[in-house]
Amino acid sequence: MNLFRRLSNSFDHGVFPHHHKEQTEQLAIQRLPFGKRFVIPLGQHVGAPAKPIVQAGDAVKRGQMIAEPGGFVSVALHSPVTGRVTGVGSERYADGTFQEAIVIEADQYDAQQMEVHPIDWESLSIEAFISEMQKAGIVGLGGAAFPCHVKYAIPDGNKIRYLLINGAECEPYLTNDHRQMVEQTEALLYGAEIVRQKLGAEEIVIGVEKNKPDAIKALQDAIKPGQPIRVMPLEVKYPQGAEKMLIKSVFGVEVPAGKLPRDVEVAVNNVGTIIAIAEYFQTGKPLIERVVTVSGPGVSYPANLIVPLGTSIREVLDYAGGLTDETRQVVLGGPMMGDSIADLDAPMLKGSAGVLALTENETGRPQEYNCIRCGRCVEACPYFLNPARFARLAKARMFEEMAETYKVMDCVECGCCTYSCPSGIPIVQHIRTAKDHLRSMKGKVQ
Amino acid sequence: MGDLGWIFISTLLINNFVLAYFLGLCPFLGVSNKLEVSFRLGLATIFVMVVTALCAWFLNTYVLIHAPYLRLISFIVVIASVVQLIEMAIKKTSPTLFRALGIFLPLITTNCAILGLAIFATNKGYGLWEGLVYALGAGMGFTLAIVLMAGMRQEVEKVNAMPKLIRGFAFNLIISGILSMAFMGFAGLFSSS
Amino acid sequence: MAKEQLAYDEFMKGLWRENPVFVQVLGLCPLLAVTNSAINGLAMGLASFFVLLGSSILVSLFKSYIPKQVRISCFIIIIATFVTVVDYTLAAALPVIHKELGAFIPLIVANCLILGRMEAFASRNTLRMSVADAFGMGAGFLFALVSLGAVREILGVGEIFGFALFGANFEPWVIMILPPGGFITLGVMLLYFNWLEEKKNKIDKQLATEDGVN
Amino acid sequence: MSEDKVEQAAVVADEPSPARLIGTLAIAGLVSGIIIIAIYLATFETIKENKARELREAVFRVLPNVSKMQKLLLKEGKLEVSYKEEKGEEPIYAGYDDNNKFMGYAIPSDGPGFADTISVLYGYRPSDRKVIGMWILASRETPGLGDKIYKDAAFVANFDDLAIEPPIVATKKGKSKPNEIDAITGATISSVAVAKIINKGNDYWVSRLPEPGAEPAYVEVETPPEAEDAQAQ
Amino acid sequence: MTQKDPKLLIQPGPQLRQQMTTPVVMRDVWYALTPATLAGIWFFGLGAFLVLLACIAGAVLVEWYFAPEEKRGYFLGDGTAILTGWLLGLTLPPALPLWMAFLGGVVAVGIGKTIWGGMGANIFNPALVGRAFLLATFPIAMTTWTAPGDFFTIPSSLFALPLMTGVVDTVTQASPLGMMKFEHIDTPFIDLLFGNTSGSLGETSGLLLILGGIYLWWRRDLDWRIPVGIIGTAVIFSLILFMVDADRYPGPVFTVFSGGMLLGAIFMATDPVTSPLTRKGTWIFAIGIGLLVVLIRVFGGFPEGIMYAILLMNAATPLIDMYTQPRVFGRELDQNE
Repeated sequence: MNLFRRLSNSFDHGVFPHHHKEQTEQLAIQRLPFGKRFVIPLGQHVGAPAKPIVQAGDAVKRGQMIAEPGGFVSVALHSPVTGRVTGVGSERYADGTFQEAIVIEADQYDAQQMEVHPIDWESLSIEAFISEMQKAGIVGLGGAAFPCHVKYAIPDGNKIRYLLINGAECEPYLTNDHRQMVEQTEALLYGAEIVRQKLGAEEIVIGVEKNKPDAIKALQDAIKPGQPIRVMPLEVKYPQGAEKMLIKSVFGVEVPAGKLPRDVEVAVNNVGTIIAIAEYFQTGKPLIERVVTVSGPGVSYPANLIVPLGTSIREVLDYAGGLTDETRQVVLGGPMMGDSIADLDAPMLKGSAGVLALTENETGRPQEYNCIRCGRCVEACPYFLNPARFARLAKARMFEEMAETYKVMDCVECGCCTYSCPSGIPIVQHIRTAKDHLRSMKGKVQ
Repeated sequence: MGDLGWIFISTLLINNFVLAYFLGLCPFLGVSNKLEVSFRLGLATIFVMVVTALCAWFLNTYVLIHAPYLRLISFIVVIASVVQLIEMAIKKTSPTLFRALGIFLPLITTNCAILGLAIFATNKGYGLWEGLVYALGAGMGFTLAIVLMAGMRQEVEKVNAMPKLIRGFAFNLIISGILSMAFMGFAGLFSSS
Repeated sequence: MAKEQLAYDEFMKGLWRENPVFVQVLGLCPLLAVTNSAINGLAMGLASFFVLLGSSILVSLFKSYIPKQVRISCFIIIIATFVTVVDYTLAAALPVIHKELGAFIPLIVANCLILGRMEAFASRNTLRMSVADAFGMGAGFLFALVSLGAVREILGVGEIFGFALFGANFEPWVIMILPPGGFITLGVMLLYFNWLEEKKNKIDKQLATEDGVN
Repeated sequence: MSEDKVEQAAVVADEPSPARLIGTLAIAGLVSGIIIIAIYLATFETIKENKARELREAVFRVLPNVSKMQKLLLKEGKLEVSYKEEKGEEPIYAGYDDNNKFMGYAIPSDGPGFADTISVLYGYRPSDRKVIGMWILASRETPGLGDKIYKDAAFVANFDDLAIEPPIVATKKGKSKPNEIDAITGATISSVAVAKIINKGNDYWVSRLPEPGAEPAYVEVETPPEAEDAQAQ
Repeated sequence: MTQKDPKLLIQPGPQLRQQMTTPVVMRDVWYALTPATLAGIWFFGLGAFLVLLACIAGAVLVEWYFAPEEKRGYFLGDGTAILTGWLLGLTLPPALPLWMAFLGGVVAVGIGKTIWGGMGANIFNPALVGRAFLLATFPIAMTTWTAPGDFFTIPSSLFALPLMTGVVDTVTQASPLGMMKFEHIDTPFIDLLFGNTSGSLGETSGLLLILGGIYLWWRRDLDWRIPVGIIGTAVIFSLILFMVDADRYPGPVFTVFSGGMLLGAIFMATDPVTSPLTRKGTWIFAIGIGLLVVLIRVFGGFPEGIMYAILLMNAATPLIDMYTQPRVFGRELDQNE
């Protein structure tokens, strides 16, 4: 069994949802026209929220820093447009909650052009490089929005041998990474080289699922002989793009629980992130826009769009032809780990890889039946956890046992279990309940 | 199958003390909610049963032959005292063993499975070795039954789906009934070959 | 009069409200092992009844002379004596039944019901109350044994106390006489008692709210 | 479990003198001993008679036309008449008719059955090497099925005239040879078990029995008064 | 201005679900059982069909009666009660009185499932609980096998009054297992393959049962490890015995194709509710069943052991599950491996 896995370059378990990428995988990336109103939440990345450095009424230029990092694990924010700050206050977020945000009204008469200021990265020390990254506001664009510079701040004693570039894009529907690999191959390789040299890595590996042959080919064609880069085609399987799964698939190494990729001498970055880094050093453009896939059966004209951050989801959807009548649900991110959107006027964030409009067909939930212990979730869980047991224990509110015996805290909520459950049990929700409870208990003890 | 072998298989599976003779039901129904505890109780029971078999053989051979009317009372008194003595000895010599078995020993002594073992072994006219094998089979049969039971009860309590009405003894009895039914499959084992 | 009432209460408590088997679930070993017919249940019930009554009387008479430390040992000796008496009497008077009940007569000693009553009641109450309690508990145990034995005999053999009920073509439910049948029948009977209890509680609650008491 | 609690409680309470404790137990033991011995003595005879009658009934059942019996024990390879209980004895019984003529042996044997050990007593006539009767002393075979080995008259009748050589076989196809018995439908295991138990008894006893004709004679010592009762039955 | 779009649904992720649902799984099992069932009815006549219906009626009635009122449709909708009754029916002799079959259905669902808290909560396979109960209760009726006969002849024993014995008036014949065990008579392989032998009404046709199993495997409703493990173990074990003494012990082919082996291995042991969750646990479970079957068949008192073997391993399943927890990703093998 393990031998087969080894040969097929993949991790154990996982699920095989239909990838649904055919709608957008051949569509070139387009630029979304600038809208009028931009909302930039201060806490859209992992870590401390940024601190605003502008006030209502201030005029801002496109790319100008409008908020500085609120700590080490935090990044700067920049204005996506030239315009005027209309306020700093509470704004609704995609999940329905309110968060502090800077609101900018675009200047309708500005051409929204930016001057090009290449940055000489070769002379930068690693510390300077890291602070540049923080200043540029670059976070992981795969969905988690984890500040990049934190990843690169390697403590003494750790060494990075491999830079692993995540082009797996295992979430169904999403094709933004795919298109970027095809269209921005040069930028990708350039950015990868920057990061490799700065981290002192020996080799760059780009992991790409086999359902993107054109991306694999484009990359292979672009790699010059002698460059320390190789492309690794991977089995099409969810969650191939999860950091630890990708490492397992590519290197056959398991990252120990509670440890980070750097503990196995690997740094992992998303394709989009690397391209953003490349663009920053080539042109001086901080992270103010990203490529977003707008897709799903509820969208009239699916597309891959460059979206200025802070644009409302409604504008993105309108550009793609608006929602059809059958649409039941709009999801920000991929359909497996993304969240339902409560408010279409919420802004696009750094971590929003896709906007998906789903119909009854995709979102309909089977009626919930009792667990029949079929074991599909156990077979699906890439972390070898026992989701069936979690659901059972969570219902009986035996949270401690879940943590102690069954290691519920190791769960990354990839959703494989809920996806595979024929009885329609929302296992991930049960797990989240348990984790929340355990965290609050832990807080109380401390 | 030798005689000793058959005695062992018979008490372990076919004539399981709990599931076929209803002996030791108090701990079987009362203590079987935790697997760990059940297992240790089972081990302690095996131990006490073997000691009991020794005592019973000794009494039968040297004492009761002269005074059969003292059978019941001497079984109770002697077994209880010997177990008490052993408990003290274990406490002194092996604290680890004592922690594992200790608290169960006095509990088990008053258990009807122990007395039943002594009486049945006497009624069947078993000698020393037969008695010991009989005790081992009975103890292991008890352990097997209580461990299976505890596993099932733990699982069932997790599901938490049972109607409230049925929880507790009624339910445990019905599970025991099904388990006993399953053990009927062993009936006739090795008797025909 | 008040005393009469109390004693009667103790009796009814044992027979029904705190029935040793159906409510307290005590003394299961002899209960299940011998109840494959009503007559065996009756014999076992009477034997236990006698032991319980005799030990209760003795214990409650001598309770002030027995030091606490050796209480349990004394109780066991007393009980074992009565059991031996019953054992020999049955063997002499009713050899057939004695053979049927077999090793389970001596096992009355290990019946937690009897030791439990000594400890919990007889050693703390007057002779009169102890007798009432022993009567109640003994009757309750007897009642449980006979009813369980009757159910198992009716279904398992188609007879009750040896009288055929259903005619020649009756298909006996063999399982009822086998161990699993004992477990399941008792389980179902306990279920029935739980159900009665629940129903009664519901009615009590209703009455209480209607009366405005409590 | 309640005992445990009590014991703990007892430890806490203040201690009366050890002499008093031992004294109390001794008195209790003494009284109990007296009662037990009294009841033992009172019932001893009856119980003994009950047992003897039971045995006699069983022996008469497996040996037709027998009215007297005596216990035989194997001592140094020789069968001897015995009257008292001996330790570790493995007795067989000899049956005689009214004229004290030897009629056959009643041999007890046991072995594994379907549920538990089956104890069998069977009658054996050494003159023509035949089993002439069988009775189950104790068994826990399934009611309604396995218990047919003693409840089913037709099955029991199998053993009224049964050759022991070659060893007895239980068959389902109908008895065709003198050493075959008809197995009970649905209780084949129990039927086979009975056959095997008898074979086991024969294996042990047949070679140890004296030559036909040389059986121990009936010794008239003290005819139990119940012999007539049993005969009447 | 910022208002929730009323028609948009908010639900936690993952948003996608695979298409398989529990009722679909149950339906699949129905389809897989159909050929063997039809063969049983064809061989044993309409009476077999009536027995099957009585079982299903008993099972469904209990399920319906004890289901909470507001959930009745839902309880029945999952189709498990019908399946339980159906499976139970397939393990019964075709001439069993209908009232017994009905009682079996009642016990199967009542004691096998409802008291545990309904679907998914039971430890023992309900159909087998029903069968074990019937076998212990009516040992004679449950072991009276009739030979395959005329399609339209319905044995009169079927219509025995409740509580009364049914008199079997059709040709009775020992099952292949019984003949092997007690008389050492082998049954031709072809008969075992197509089911033209006496036996329980759904277990005789090995070929159709295997077809049903393959269908289920193809639909991914069935863990192939269980049947493969059971049959593999039984084959190896019986092969060893067969090589030791070919006259005394049945050969591996006979072991696999006789009695309820295939029905049990493919349809009963694989009941997900009562089998272990993990791969390793599944293997232990299957091998345990395989060993117990041969043990009981060859050395035990019953000709058939698959039912007891499965029930016993069902009882051990919680323990197996507990001790075969998969090693969590990225954690050292700290325990149980």
